[in-house]
Amino acid sequence: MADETAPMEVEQSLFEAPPMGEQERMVEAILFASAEPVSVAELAARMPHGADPAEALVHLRRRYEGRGVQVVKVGDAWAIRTAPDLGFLMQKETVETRKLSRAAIETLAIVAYHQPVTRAEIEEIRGVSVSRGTVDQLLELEWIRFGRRRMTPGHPVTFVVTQGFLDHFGLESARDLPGLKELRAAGLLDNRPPPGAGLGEEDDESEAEDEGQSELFED
Amino acid sequence: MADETAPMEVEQSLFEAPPMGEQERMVEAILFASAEPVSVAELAARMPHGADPAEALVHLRRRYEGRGVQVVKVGDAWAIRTAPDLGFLMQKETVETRKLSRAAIETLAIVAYHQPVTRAEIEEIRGVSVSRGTVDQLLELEWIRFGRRRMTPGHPVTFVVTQGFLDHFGLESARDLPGLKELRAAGLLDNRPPPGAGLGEEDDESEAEDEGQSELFED
Amino acid sequence: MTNDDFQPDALSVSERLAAEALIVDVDGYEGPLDLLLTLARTQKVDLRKVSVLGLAEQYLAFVEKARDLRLELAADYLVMAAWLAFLKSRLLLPPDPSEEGPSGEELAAHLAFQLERLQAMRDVAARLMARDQLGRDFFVRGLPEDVARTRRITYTATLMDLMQAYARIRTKDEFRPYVMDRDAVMTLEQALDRMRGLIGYAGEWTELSSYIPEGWEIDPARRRSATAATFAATLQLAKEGQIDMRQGETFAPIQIRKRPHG
Repeated sequence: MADETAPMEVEQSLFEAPPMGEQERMVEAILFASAEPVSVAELAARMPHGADPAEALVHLRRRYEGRGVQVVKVGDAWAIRTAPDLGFLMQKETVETRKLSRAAIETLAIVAYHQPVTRAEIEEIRGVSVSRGTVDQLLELEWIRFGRRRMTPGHPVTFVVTQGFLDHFGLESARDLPGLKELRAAGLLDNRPPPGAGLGEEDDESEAEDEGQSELFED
Repeated sequence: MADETAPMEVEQSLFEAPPMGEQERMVEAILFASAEPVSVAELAARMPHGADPAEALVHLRRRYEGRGVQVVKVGDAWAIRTAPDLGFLMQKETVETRKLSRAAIETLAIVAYHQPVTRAEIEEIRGVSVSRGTVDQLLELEWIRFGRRRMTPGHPVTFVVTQGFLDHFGLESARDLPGLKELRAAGLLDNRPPPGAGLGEEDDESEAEDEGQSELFED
Repeated sequence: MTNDDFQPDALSVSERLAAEALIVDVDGYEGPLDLLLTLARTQKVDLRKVSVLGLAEQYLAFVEKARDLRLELAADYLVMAAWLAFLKSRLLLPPDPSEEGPSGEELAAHLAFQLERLQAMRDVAARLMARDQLGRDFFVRGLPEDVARTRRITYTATLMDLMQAYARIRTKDEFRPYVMDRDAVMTLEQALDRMRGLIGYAGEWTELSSYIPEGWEIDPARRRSATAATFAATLQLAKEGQIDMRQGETFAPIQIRKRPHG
């Protein structure tokens, strides 16, 4: 190594980022090679010093518009997926997924639309206790995970949806959930505590509820 | 089927192949999603009647010339592969995953729930001595690290979990791990009280543990 | 149902059948709120305009009917019945100014809100599941390219492993890891799916027992579950007017056939 003797210009050119076209090729290669979404930070870590994967992604995404595969955003990561209209060609690739129970589907939707949400809140919305196995099925599918604990008495754990959930349902972010705006406008995502305490549900969770979903989705 | 009675023109329009651009998209999606190279015959079998995958391949191949990935022939089948000059980007990918041993996962769980925790405390909780290799493995995985020394005689070192641990397990903080009572409520534990032990005792234990944790984490 | 008014005393035959179908299906409900939602739908009005008083009466009639049939209702259904009876009296009696707590109208409004919210969650859950899904409508790279140059071993564990390990240590003998015990359970949805596919072929009277799927006839637990689910499914189909059912006498085989132009 003769770094200290090298003149400044050489050092700079050593670390000069490759041209944008080249960066686009690199992002393309990395995304094609990976089945999982890749974050911009990970792209940057794998590409040469000084590269700007975010910009390369903009170009790449445009290049694949209308093609058989697409560059999609999944949370704060990126992936290449086949175009949904070509699904009919892929019967061979279809993976038979375990059919989710109605309880699991509803619980998933409640976590997605009300996140972060506690178990007690899920039960309050469904009017029934969350059965054994429903939550851990969703955890195992890696569609939900633990969020921050609620800062209310008892500090209950909360649940939020994951990047895997967004990936599975083709959502860029939880803000793109279907019908979210309408539900919010209709007040159906408010956590309205039951009037009085006559229901025997006077637990502490109701007070905490306001800070939930709105905090996450409001921009 | 009334093939023989249909006039030639009708037959043709019935089975008119999709435009070549569409066929190209189809080939692109199939090659992308297939786990193995796909032959022209297989492509034809999966595409609509009358499609010409060989021609679509010519177009697709040309489209990918000079890109980050290429359409290559493997034997008499076709596949999408990383451009050879970008192979250096893929080096990171070769990982073989193995399940963590029971001793390691238990030790890790104790660190996560009780951090900062000394080796002697881990051994007391597990009821077995903790081998050096187990701790070293967790340190090497960068799931645990050394915390502050305990201000007790002998000044033993303590262990805490790392950001890498939180990332791997999809947690925002170790505080968000469910406590014993919550594990029970989530159906991860039987509701049966331990033989010979009162239920109240159990609850005390988990509460003490919650407190311990929050006290340790609160700064 | 032909009659929008709810009159517990004067039920037509079809209403009685519908009520019985509800009753038989009691295990198919996901709790009292779900049942209330189903009842609310029979009022055939916008959920926002549902008559909570009418709903309370429907629910109480349902519980009464279950009692007549000596069906055991889970405790939460009875808790809801008691609460609805209380709500009904609050709604009917003039407000007592010395009474503390929320008014009947407030309680009714909250119940209506809960129903609307549950329905909304159901709707968006359905929209969510109707979206294009990974592995069904769009696909990941089938051949992720891992250039095998350096072989690095990483160790992995899931959150579930971690939590179970901790639970195992902290509870020693009492711990039994969670297992799916549902091999022997056929759900109503499964049976309905299957029956809907099959009834098209049932122009003639056929025995219900012949609809038990293969692999479910031998093991008694599986057979029991499949029989119950299939029977519940036929009641549902009968209610929808898709099939006719008949039974020669008590305990005789039940027979079904597709209703012509059903």
